[in-house]
Amino acid sequence: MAEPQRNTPLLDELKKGPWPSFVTQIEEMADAGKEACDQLLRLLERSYNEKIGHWKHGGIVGVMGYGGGVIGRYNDLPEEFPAIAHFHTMRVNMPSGWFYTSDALRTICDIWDRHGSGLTNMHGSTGDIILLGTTTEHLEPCFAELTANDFDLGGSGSDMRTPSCCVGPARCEWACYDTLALTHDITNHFQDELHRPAFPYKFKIKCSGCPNDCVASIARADLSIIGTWRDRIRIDQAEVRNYAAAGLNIEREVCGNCPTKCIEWDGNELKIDDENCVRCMHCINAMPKALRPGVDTGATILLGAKAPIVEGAQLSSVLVPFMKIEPPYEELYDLIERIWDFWGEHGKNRERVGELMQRVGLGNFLEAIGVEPVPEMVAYPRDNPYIFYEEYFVEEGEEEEEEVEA
Amino acid sequence: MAEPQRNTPLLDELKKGPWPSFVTQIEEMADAGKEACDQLLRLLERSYNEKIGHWKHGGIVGVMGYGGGVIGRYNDLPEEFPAIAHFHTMRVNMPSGWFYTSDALRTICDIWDRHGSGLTNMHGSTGDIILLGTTTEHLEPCFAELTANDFDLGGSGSDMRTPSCCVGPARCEWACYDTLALTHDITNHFQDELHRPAFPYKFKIKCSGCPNDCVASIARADLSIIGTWRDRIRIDQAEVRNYAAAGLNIEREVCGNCPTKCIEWDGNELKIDDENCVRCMHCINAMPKALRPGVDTGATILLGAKAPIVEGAQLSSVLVPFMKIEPPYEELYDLIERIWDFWGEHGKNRERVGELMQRVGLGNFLEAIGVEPVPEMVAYPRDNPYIFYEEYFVEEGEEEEEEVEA
Amino acid sequence: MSTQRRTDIGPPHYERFLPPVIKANYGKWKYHEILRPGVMVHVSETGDKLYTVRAGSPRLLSTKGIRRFAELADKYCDGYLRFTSRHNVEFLLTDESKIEPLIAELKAMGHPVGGIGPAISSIVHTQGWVHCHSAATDASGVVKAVMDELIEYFDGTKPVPGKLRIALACCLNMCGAVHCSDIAILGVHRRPPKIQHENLKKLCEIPNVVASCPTAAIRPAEVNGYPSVEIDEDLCMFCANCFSVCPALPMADPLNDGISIWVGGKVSNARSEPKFSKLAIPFLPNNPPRWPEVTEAVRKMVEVWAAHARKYERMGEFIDRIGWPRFFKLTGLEFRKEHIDDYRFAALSYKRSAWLRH
Amino acid sequence: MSTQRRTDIGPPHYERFLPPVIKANYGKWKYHEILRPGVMVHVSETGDKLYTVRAGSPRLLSTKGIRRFAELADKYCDGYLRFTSRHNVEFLLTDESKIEPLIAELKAMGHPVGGIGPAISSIVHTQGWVHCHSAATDASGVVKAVMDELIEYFDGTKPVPGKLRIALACCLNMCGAVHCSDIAILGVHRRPPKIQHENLKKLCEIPNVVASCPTAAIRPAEVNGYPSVEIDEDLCMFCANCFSVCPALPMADPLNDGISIWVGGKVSNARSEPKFSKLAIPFLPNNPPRWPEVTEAVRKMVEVWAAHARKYERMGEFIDRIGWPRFFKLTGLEFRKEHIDDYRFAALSYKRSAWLRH
Ligand code: SRM
Ligand code: SRM
Ligand code: SRM
Ligand code: SRM
Ligand code: SF4
Ligand code: SF4
Ligand code: SF4
Ligand code: SF4
Ligand code: SF4
Ligand code: SF4
Ligand code: SF4
Ligand code: SF4
Repeated sequence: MAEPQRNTPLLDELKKGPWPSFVTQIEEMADAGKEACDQLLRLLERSYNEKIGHWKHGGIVGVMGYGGGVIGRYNDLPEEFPAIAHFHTMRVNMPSGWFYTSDALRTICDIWDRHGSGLTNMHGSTGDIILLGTTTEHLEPCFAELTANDFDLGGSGSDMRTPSCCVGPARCEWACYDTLALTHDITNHFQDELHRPAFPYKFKIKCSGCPNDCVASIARADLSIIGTWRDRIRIDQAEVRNYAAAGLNIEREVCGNCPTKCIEWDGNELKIDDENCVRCMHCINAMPKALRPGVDTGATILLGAKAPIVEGAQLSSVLVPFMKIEPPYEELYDLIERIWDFWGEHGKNRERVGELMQRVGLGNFLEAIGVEPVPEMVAYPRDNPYIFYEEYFVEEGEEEEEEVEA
Repeated sequence: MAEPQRNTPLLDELKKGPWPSFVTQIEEMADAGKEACDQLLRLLERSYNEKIGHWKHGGIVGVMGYGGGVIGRYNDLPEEFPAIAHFHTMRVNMPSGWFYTSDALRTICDIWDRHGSGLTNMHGSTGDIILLGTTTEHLEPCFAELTANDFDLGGSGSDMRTPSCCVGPARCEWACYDTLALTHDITNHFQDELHRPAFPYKFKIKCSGCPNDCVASIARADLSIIGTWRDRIRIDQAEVRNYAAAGLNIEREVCGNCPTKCIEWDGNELKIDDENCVRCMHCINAMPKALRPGVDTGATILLGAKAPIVEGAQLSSVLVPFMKIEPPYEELYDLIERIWDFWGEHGKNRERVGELMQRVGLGNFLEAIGVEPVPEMVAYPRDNPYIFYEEYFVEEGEEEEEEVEA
Repeated sequence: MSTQRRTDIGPPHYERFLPPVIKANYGKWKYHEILRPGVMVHVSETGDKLYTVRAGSPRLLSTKGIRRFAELADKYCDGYLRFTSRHNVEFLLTDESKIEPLIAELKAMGHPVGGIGPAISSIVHTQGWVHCHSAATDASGVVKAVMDELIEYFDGTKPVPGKLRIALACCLNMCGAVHCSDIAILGVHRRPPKIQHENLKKLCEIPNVVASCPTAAIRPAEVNGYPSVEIDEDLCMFCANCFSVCPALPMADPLNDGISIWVGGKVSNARSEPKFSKLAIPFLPNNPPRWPEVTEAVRKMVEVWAAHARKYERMGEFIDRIGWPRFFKLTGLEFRKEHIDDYRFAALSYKRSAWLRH
Repeated sequence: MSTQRRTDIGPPHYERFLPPVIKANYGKWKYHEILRPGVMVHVSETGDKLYTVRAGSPRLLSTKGIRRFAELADKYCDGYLRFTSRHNVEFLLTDESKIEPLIAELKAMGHPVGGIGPAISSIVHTQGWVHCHSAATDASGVVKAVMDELIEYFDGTKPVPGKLRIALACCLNMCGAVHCSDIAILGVHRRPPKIQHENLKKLCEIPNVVASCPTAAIRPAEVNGYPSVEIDEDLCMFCANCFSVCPALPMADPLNDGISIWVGGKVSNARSEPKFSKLAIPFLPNNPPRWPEVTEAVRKMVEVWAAHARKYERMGEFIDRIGWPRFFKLTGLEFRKEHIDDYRFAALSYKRSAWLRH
């Protein structure tokens, strides 16, 4: 080894302890000869000493014809750490539900061993397979090998980001629509929007099969598609009694936690006033063997979640209280396109769709995308009297026309 | 009668029906010869026909040495309605709790028959005795007669408005401090602030003896003084059992409505976890014979309520979670003065103190008036990361000093 | 007569007006009971009792009307009476046997007795066309019409689950403090101010006028060679703040003024925290003398509440339990764009969860 | 090798990766049971069963690490595995008897098994000093330190009342989506950007830079004869949005960067609606490699929650029940000016009622 001895006492501390260590992961690649990993460790040790990062703003790098999918990254000490002078990440679109075979994983590993640092994130917090650290000249060949093996890049920049979904009907008894199928279909339907940034800013879609929202769509997706049902919760009374017999305090722990107090348990029978059930999932979660969502299922469509930059964090809010989610998903795609059209035209640079909705007001936004207002869209109607009544009457004889659009 | 016959068919409609009629009240004064009342009826009939009011902005009228207490009012058809060309109101400061003797009322009536329309509001919604309608030249003599009989004017304009209070210890078993005494004392202590507008805008004080808030102080007073207690709710278990025996469903209607679910009823004994009681009053309201507030009583001081103009309506928010309210009320008056000082200096014209508090931020506001922040002041801590950390460190050797005030 | 001008004497001391039973039991009250609609007794630790009879008042009282109250007080309770924070009048008796005759006389005079306990009390309200320059509707007239409609909920003929507080304000200044009422009746202007350029130059300071507009709809402009203002009508939300500072910008307009209805506010801390009223109906026409659209709308809401709410449940608590969509359905109200907030805190009023009744 | 460049093919179809038991029972699952920490079974309407074993992962995985998972999958479940939305790895078994040996092997490799049901799962997190230019702290290092501290809540050794979700983001961009987590660890800058005037003129467009600042702290200015910007430091709240659009305004600063802690957020609709996390601790120093102040603070909060919360109660639900003042008391946290909101919706966070515990 001509290289200076790796000396990372601070990082070494993080190899100890019960939780699996990322340092160990980097180290084994370094030890296997990945120079980039060796230098990454040393750079990181330096950050640990100095309490500051050493990465600079990324430039525009990518693969031909795509505007996203690669995050350019350069360190600010390229002389000292030349092997990671470039250290770009590639975002590879994961399969719906993050299912893999061992072979598929090994294929990715083989490609990445050839073309990058051998480091990954499984997965990024948007859901992509993150291939962590390569140089500009490897991007195109790596991409070619990925596509040859049926993998494609995900989103970055001002595009539709890689949609993601919960495990859904593949393993969950509560999935109210096929989250995997929808996610796969959306991703393919909007390949152009995914790969060629043309929006005012990023646009994320996440699909959860039920209101438990296991992909955090209401907090982290511009468009949140959350499964729900319109009919009655299915009850297996015998199983309810089994839960009671097994020691569950149904009165306190199930009924007592129902937000609308619409469940009653008389010690023998469980009654649900489904008209008042808000589909929170709690009773079902508590007694999965006894209760199930109804059979007239679909999803609630919500819009606008995002992190705080710059107008403050938002949760998505209800846009369509209930929609059937079945191929070819026309109603949904049509809605998405109307949203994009309006946002594309009126969104400011780096303005998320939720911020636009707030800026123009939900009422105007609905009008613009052609959706009728319904009370389900609000937690409560306005409490301030500052109503923009849009028309007023004028006397005959006044200059203006009879009914003026103000 | 040389006057044209009064012809008020629309108003006449409002003499019918079970609720006592204001039209009847005006009419009897008109019939008794009060020309102003006759013309008022005719003007009002005209408004009912035309669906528009006929009053103009008031000019500055008042009594000598006072800046408030009189609302100037003129109609826009003075030729046609000369008797109410001027139609000013005088706001007379009511006694605490709106208690009267028949003699006191007759004294006011005598004065007002001599000097005004004979119409009143008992009371205005701030609480004053409203003497409704007189001319400029009557103001001073009317005032002289009022003061000769120990009545004084209340507030109007940018001053401390007439403080008001609930019936309190005079007739209510729940009063946690003497609302009448405090209100009387405040009013007298701050006579100058009441009579000589020198604030950025109006400032209202309302005193409720307990959290039922029977003068709506939390919604309608810049300073809301709401009685409460620090110790335990007093329980008479025998009376609780009496309520149960009389048919009250204590479990459902009392315990079930407790917001923190801190009451339990086992059919024999009522237990309250006072540590978790938020002093909402519900259980006490439901069983007044059995439950009473504790004995270590005082008040919560809240600040900032107002109607919507112009930054939106506000409810008062907690400034002092608990304060003993006992003469000479030094702690309270000191606090009020510090608030006024800061508001006087930094409030913009027509900016209520609650708006100022919002504009500078509650944290800065507290600092300015010298009150320590406590978690009781917030419903929840901030949920956005935009913290103005006020200081930062600089390296030795940088130009700036070691710890800079940013 | 003194030549010394008396000022700053403050109100007369309330103690002068307290009946002896109150003086003797001040701060010693132990509990109260509602004996019948409009009548309650407070019992002291000393065993003393104070009977209160509450009667409705039009609030706008003539001196004749007040004198009548004074006479009744003399006759039944040694001259002691009070008014409430909702403008009702209360007679303070110690002799239980006088309650019935007093009630009979009050009723004969046209003053219904009621409003105590679970009931609809009087409407807190404002001046309207009787006195204010700002009014978009009348106050006393609407109140009279609505109370006529709801009288049975005041006098106890029809039982209700809890208290219901109605307030009326004739313009957005909201002197009736309608912003926290179970039902609020609010006069609204709906046409931007008509600029009286001639008056404006005489009466108003243009920078103040421009500054007064919260939406920056008002800009300085030259009109007919004089400095004046112009208004971007698209930006106007009819707050009338400009009119408050400048009489040359009148808002009142017979064709466009009217009434909006708000529901679900409360002030007390009982069971739930105080809350603002929310928009139920954006606009109903001014239809004097009886405002049938308004009385009808209020009655309908009261009926829905009276029929469906649980014991103690205030209007807002009831709606919180059943959800706004259901409230709109039950009352037959139409949900429109106007219901969706678009002011400062609008974003927090959007439905930010999947909690829905389907 | 094809000469035709393949693009826009999208991800491989997920069906290729589903184990046969899933294909056969897709959409037919009936219920599930948690068998032991980190192990659950899903039972189909057909009677088929699918066993899931969930193991912790550092998320930052080398290809070697991934290959090890692949081998385990081959050995125990025909090569089928998945990752979760919180970066855990899940092995999908049909043969119940293989569960124990798999767990044993996972543990031997240093991958704890757990995180299912009422438990603390892995920390959703971000890049930190490993890759991002924006970081105010490291990500993986803090996560490792915290999870080492909390391991017993992951692997079921210590029981907890419900789910507890921790997230970390290394700057206010919040890629870890910490804004709705039971406990959120958030890197913060606390020094206004240091302007690199030389670079700025080369790299940044001044109007964009000025426009990027939400508080209008940035103004155009001439510096040494060149156009540049100046910053009113009093107005800076350290959002770094200016840095996002202009590399010449670095925020990172060893003396002032560090970590803030937020609590009580959630995403699910269960029992209570989704909520944002609220500020618990405005600042803790960056103290690598083990951030003891941070791990200690998180542990303390977890302990208070574990000891006092009721079954199912998420952190935020627990705090809502006991009240923030009590939460501050129980955790020994100090309440400071920084906790009081002063951003857009601040007014609604003030305590607007008399509901207080005394
Ligand atoms: C890689 C990833 C973090 C991770 O380690 O998992 C990431 C990394 C970056 N994010 Fe992110 N974000 C990642 C998921 C998120 C999420 C979570 C999510 O998608 O569920 C969010 C919050 C949700 C949201 O979109 O609001 C998120 C909110 C942001 C923001 C703030 C956006 C906002 O509107 O508030 C920025 C700032 C920006 O766009 O300029 C940002 C910007 C960035 C940049 C590109 C830095 C920048 O300013 O240019 C980071 C590149 C880091 C690097 O060097 O690799 N990232 N970012 C995640 C993407 C991986 C993937 O594709 O799977
Ligand atoms: C007389 C009274 C209504 C009534 O019929 O009872 C009244 C009448 C007026 N109010 Fe008021 N306010 C009256 C209680 C209130 C209340 C209720 C209260 O005090 O509890 C409020 C809501 C609480 C508050 O203060 O925010 C109230 C909020 C306003 C406002 C809006 C203030 C705001 O900050 O939003 C204005 C507008 C202004 O000040 O320019 C206002 C302005 C007015 C003016 C002076 C009109 C004006 O713009 O100059 C009205 C004069 C009417 C007239 O011709 O007599 N009045 N005003 C009430 C006073 C009687 C009394 O002294 O007892
Ligand atoms: C006389 C009066 C105080 C005064 O100084 O004038 C008063 C007196 C009493 N109130 Fe009140 N309240 C009075 C206005 C209010 C107000 C203010 C208002 O309406 O503008 C409120 C707040 C209303 C709101 O939340 O919007 C108010 C909320 C209460 C409550 C809480 C009710 C609730 O369930 O939310 C109680 C407790 C109860 O009734 O069980 C209460 C209870 C009482 C008791 C029982 C107190 C007592 O033990 O003596 C008194 C008689 C009961 C009654 O009227 O039903 N009082 N009370 C006011 C009578 C007004 C009227 O003529 O109708
Ligand atoms: C595997 C996974 C979905 C996926 O596609 O990857 C998943 C799977 C399940 N979730 Fe989840 N949830 C998963 C992330 C989430 C998330 C998202 C997150 O944590 O970022 C949430 C929202 C968290 C929040 O509110 O902040 C989530 C909120 C729930 C809830 C509601 C819990 C609550 O009380 O608030 C349930 C119901 C329950 O556990 O009783 C649930 C229940 C379930 C069930 C029982 C559903 C089922 O019947 O199969 C699954 C296993 C339970 C478990 O992990 O305890 N899942 N679940 C995710 C596993 C993450 C992990 O590795 O720990
Ligand atoms: S969101 Fe619902 S359907 Fe999807 S995995 Fe979670 S619990 Fe199952
Ligand atoms: S799903 Fe939620 S709201 Fe519906 S009955 Fe169950 S606990 Fe109640
Ligand atoms: S506020 Fe409380 S003390 Fe005052 S009258 Fe009402 S119930 Fe009694
Ligand atoms: S006062 Fe309210 S919070 Fe306290 S015990 Fe009674 S009902 Fe519960
Ligand atoms: S609400 Fe408006 S119109 Fe009515 S009295 Fe008050 S200021 Fe005048
Ligand atoms: S009414 Fe209000 S919004 Fe309209 S112009 Fe006047 S001040 Fe502006
Ligand atoms: S949170 Fe900030 S520092 Fe961390 S990865 Fe995202 S953008 Fe980079
Ligand atoms: S960090 Fe944010 S607030 Fe500070 S100057 Fe930059 S953009 Fe403005």
